[in-house]
Amino acid sequence: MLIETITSVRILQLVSWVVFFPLIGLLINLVIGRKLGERLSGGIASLASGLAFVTAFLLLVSLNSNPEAPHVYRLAEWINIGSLVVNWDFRVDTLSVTMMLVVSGVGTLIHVYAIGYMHADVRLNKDPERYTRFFIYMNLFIMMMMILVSAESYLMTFIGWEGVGLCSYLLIGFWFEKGKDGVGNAIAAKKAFITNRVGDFGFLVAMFMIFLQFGSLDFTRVFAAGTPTGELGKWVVIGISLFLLLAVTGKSAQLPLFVWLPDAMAGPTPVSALIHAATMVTAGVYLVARSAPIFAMSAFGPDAVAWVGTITALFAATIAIGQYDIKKVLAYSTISQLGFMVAAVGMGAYVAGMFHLITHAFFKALLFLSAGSVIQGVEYGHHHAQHVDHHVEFDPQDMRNLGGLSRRMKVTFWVYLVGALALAGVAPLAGFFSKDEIVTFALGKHPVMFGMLLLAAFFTAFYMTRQVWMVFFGNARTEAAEGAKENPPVMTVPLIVLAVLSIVGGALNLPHVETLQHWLERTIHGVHPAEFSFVVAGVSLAVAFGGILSGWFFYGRKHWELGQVDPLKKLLGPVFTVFERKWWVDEIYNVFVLQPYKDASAILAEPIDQKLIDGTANGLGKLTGLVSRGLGLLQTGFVRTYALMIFIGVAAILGYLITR
Amino acid sequence: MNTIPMSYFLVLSAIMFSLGAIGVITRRNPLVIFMSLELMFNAANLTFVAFSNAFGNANGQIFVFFVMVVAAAEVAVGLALIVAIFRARGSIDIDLMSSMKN
Amino acid sequence: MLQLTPQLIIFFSVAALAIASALGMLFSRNTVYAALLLVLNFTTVALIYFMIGAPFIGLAQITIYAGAIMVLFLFVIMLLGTEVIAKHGPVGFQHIAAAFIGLVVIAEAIFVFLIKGQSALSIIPGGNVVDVMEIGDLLYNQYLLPFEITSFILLVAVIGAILLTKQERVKSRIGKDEAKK
Amino acid sequence: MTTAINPLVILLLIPLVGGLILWLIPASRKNMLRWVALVTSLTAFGTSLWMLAQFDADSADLQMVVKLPWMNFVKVAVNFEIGVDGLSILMVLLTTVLTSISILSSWTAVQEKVKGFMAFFLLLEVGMLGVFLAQDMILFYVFWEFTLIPMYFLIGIWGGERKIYAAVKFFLFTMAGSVLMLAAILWLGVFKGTFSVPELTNIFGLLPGTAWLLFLAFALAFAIKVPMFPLHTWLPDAHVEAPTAGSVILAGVLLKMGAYGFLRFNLPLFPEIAIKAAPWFAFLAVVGIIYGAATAFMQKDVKKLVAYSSVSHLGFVMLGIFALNPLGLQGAILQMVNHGLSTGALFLIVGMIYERRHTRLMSDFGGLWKVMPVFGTLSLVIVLSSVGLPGLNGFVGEFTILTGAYTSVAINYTLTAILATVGVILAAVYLLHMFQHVYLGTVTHDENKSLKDVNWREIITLAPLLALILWIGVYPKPFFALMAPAVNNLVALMQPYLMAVK
Repeated sequence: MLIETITSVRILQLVSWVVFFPLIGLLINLVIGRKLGERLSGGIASLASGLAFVTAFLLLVSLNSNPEAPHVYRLAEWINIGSLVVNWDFRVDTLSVTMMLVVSGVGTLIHVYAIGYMHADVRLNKDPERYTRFFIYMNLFIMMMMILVSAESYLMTFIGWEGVGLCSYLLIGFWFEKGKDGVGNAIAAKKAFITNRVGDFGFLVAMFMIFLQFGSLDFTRVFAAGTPTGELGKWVVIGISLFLLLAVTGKSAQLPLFVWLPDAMAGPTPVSALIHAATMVTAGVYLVARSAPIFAMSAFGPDAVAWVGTITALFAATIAIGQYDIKKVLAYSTISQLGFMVAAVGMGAYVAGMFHLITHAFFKALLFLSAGSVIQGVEYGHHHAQHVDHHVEFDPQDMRNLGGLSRRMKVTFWVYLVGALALAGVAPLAGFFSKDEIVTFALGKHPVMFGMLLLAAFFTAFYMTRQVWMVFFGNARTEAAEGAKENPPVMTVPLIVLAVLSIVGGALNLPHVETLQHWLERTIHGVHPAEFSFVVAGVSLAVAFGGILSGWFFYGRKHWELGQVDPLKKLLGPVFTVFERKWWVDEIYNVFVLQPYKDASAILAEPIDQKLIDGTANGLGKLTGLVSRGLGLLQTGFVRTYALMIFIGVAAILGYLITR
Repeated sequence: MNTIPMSYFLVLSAIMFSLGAIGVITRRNPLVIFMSLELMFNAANLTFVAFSNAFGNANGQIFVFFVMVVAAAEVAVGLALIVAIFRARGSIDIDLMSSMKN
Repeated sequence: MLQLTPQLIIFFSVAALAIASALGMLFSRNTVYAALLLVLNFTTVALIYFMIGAPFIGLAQITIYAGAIMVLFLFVIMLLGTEVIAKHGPVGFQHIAAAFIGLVVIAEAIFVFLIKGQSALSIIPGGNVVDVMEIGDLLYNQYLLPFEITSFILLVAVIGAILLTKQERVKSRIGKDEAKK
Repeated sequence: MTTAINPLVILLLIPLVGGLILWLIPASRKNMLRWVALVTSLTAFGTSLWMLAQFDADSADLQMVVKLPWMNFVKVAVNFEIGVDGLSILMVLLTTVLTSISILSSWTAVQEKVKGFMAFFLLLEVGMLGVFLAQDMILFYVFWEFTLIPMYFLIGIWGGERKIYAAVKFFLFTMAGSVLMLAAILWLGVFKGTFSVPELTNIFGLLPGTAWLLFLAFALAFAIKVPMFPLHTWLPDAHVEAPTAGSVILAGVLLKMGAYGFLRFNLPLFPEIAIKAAPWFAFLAVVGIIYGAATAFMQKDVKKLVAYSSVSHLGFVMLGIFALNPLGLQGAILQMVNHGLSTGALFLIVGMIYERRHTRLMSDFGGLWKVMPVFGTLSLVIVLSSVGLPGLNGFVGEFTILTGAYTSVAINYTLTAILATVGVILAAVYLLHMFQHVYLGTVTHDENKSLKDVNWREIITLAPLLALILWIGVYPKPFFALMAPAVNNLVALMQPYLMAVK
């Protein structure tokens, strides 16, 4: 009976609840959250997210038994003007349900973790009032993400797309009075939003072109439309692909729009884990996978995507090598891994890309949350070590200030190690399988791409080793690290769950079993699994171990001392500086984009607007004044002057009459 | 031919009229201005009478009569004004009478 | 071609006298002379009136204008003691412009009346005489209403003139009263 | 359809009567004056709802028409002809809503000459309603000019430091345009023998040159009011100097009169010319979008920033109008409402901080969200609505307008539409810049540390706007449904000429 119920197709109508549960959660917290107390408030938010997960799971079960074409459920009409018909439609298919599960699953774990983390964080930042606000934002985020993945039209996807951008903005700026000069976080938030907006511009233009070409924004109708013919049609398809790519580079932090993600680390760590590692940033990958039929229409579009992803993967990995901030390393690592995913979906390896997306969600969320655990543990140590001199500048995120934590924070250490190994791509952890699949595809695509991705994988293993050693091994380099303490179970239990997932996540799509492949094939047609190759797997594994070994070679043999120069810097010199300074991308943007815009605005606002345009308008006024003053001179008040005027007039009229 | 062309009278009238106008415009003494004004009336009257003769119609002369009456009235009032102004200001130079302007 | 008939000769000489007297009035430094020259001008014009068959108007011209109005002028000049006109300032724009425009108008008139179109109309000296009876007939029949209105205008002018000249005393008394307060 | 009692006539009379009652109340009883004004405006709002209930959304025709003879001009009858259709009904509702809110917002902000203020406000409402309801060109012109007078005094008496300058500038700019419009109106009326707008639709038989001149005469008057680049410079001055309520009405309704004028006169009267002119107007609109956004970014005064943002937003409206297809036009009308709500609300929040601190410079603020959490949250929603965040009202309008522009046959330059889309990025730039400087960061000024959060009256002032912002963002269907028949009618008028362009 129960089985029958949950496998029935009617269950799929519940889809809108993945949006409503978080909405209800956030409304409860918005209205009475402050009165509920921290535990209850966080609990409600977690419950809302958890219920969304349960709903998604029910959908999964039901969908498994009803494998026919995508199910679309209409909630309400939205915009209906002439040919533009967009509704609040939810799409249930394997791809969307997969994303829902990842989002709500990882999301719920992070919610639970945040109950503990934020408890300490709001006290560290001296504003406990803001506790509830955090969970409101988090639920809003889950809601927006659900809209993004469950949408049936590009426009509705776009709502979620910008909605998560908003949440990202709010959460990066959560401590908006903190950061450099008291506005650092606020500026980082703004930067994230605006950079994302540039990407969204691409999304918008792509949508307009899609609408113009296919006459609809609904996935079903667009994908059913078929490849446009003719020279123009070809260019339109390429245009759509490229503008979608721009959107992807914005949201998924690819070249050239990745700059916001490292700064986004200003947000509380659970935010970095949920939004800036596991879910939101993967929306770009999802978008490409979702738009697979469009990308399949041209060869150039997906190639561009693949190359952007590949280059980003390598580029970001090099920067990660030179960072000292524990979260920045992870941030660049995320960019790099997103590059892998984007490259995968660009190559047409949609399943591989989605697979990596899932495993990455597990281990990167794990890494970030553990990093948060480290930071809070060290903050604890800092507060207990520095009773007197409280205001001394101390950065708990700087890896140079840490060290030796493996003894003090045992759980955190072990789960971190699991995450790092999974990221490095060590078999049989989750990361190995997904990354291997991508690399295998790359070999079939282009040897250079293959080489670049392998190199990126090598760097990945290298910087993770570097990080693990700097943070957990050696001696504690500061009193704070000395006094670090493990966190309560509310934080460690989600870590352990994630660690387990990171270990076994690879089972989702084992070679020759390919569960995920078959599951997603129902939605994304014409994707074939890469032939599992022991050679490639061996090479990939060797690269991972090579990275780890060389990491150990530089950072493991000798303990890091406070104030020392990075050993790699001694070897690489200026090249390392390039990595450390992030290739000066921010500076380049500043000089070539921001400053010109500011200058142009200043010119428009002051000389053009005030002087030229307003001046012209006022000038007209002044001219009128001058003319009237000039005419006023004629108005002498002497009657005889007026008489002269009359007389002149008489003469003139006479003259006219004569000569007529 | 004992006739005189009409044009001669008109030209004479025009000359007198212009002289009168020049007087009005250039002189600063209101008395002279009034006299010039009278000259202009006179010029106009001359035309009336000339046309009256040319057309053999007496109506023109009636108008001259009316013009004279009005001129007389105007002179009476005008001179009274001048006297009043002279009493108020001690001078009748009209360049000093520009209180209309600011 | 122009034929000099006696009538023309008389006309030209009278016209020349009229223009000369007008010019004299215009340039005279002394208002009394100006007034007298104007009287001369009026008289010459009256001569022309007699010449072209308007004896009534000619007489009226002499009695009203030359007689009454100009006497009034002279009376005021004497009363105010402003016979001699103050020396002009430098010849201003006003003068040049006025002279120029005056010349232009005269030139235009000459151009029109003498050169451009020779009018078919002509004056018969001593012909078409309008006698006083005819004028009286017109005034008291056809133009009765305007005629009555002229009388009203004259009445208004008389009252106005009296009021204007009497104003001063009333005003000064008010001024004194205000000064007292 | 003429009902026994016509809601439109009553709607026009209510503020007038309210003004009369105000006149009878002694000036010293300020609270009573405020209450009377508020009740009057709310009654007007209720009447407009009654009108809405009477409105048949499926019909494209003018409804509730009243036509009374008024006078003759050169033997052409001028009638008192009013009516409402899909193009104007939302504007009427917007007017009554914003007037009520503005009166509520000036409850404490205006302490001097309350009587005059409220009286002018109600008179202004009469004028604005008249503009949207009038169906006779002369009547329209009378109301159009009539709105100037109360606004002139509102700025000139209750304004800021340079109020006289701003008021005169506002007056002169608008007059300069409308005089030409008057000439065009008289010419048309005499030429066609009627001043009735419905009878004048699609004028044939004009020489092309004459038609262009008439079109431009109307367009200039409306473009100044909108304001389109480069005729916009009166707007920042007027906004900055006007009292808060004046700014709300100025941005919310008066600017819409310009855009509405294009819809009511330029398009239906001269469809062919409108199509030929469309690329040029679209170009100017896009320049306005980018230009407004760029200049707004550089402003130091929050109110001025919002004023320039109006230039940018109204650019979208103009772009939508000259897309000349249902998408663009409906988007434009909705965006007119949206701009009224969002920018009106922005001016309200600027007014609220001004009332507390008597400064509007961004450098005098910072970290307000920490001090005034509720206010910060409300402001955020409003700012985001202005940014055009999906799910809020601004996005629905902008998206439909841009889609309209992309698919427009009349504009036919994709680059125009793409450039307009850039405006979406720039909107985020300047608004978030403002939000960061005012609300985020640390509290940099000690005066700001003790600021009081919003009180209930202020929340009630903002709440209707926020509700509408969310409603339109999530479920705009009823709004589109109201205007759809009228817009389709308008497009049908264009269709033959559009075919010719193709």
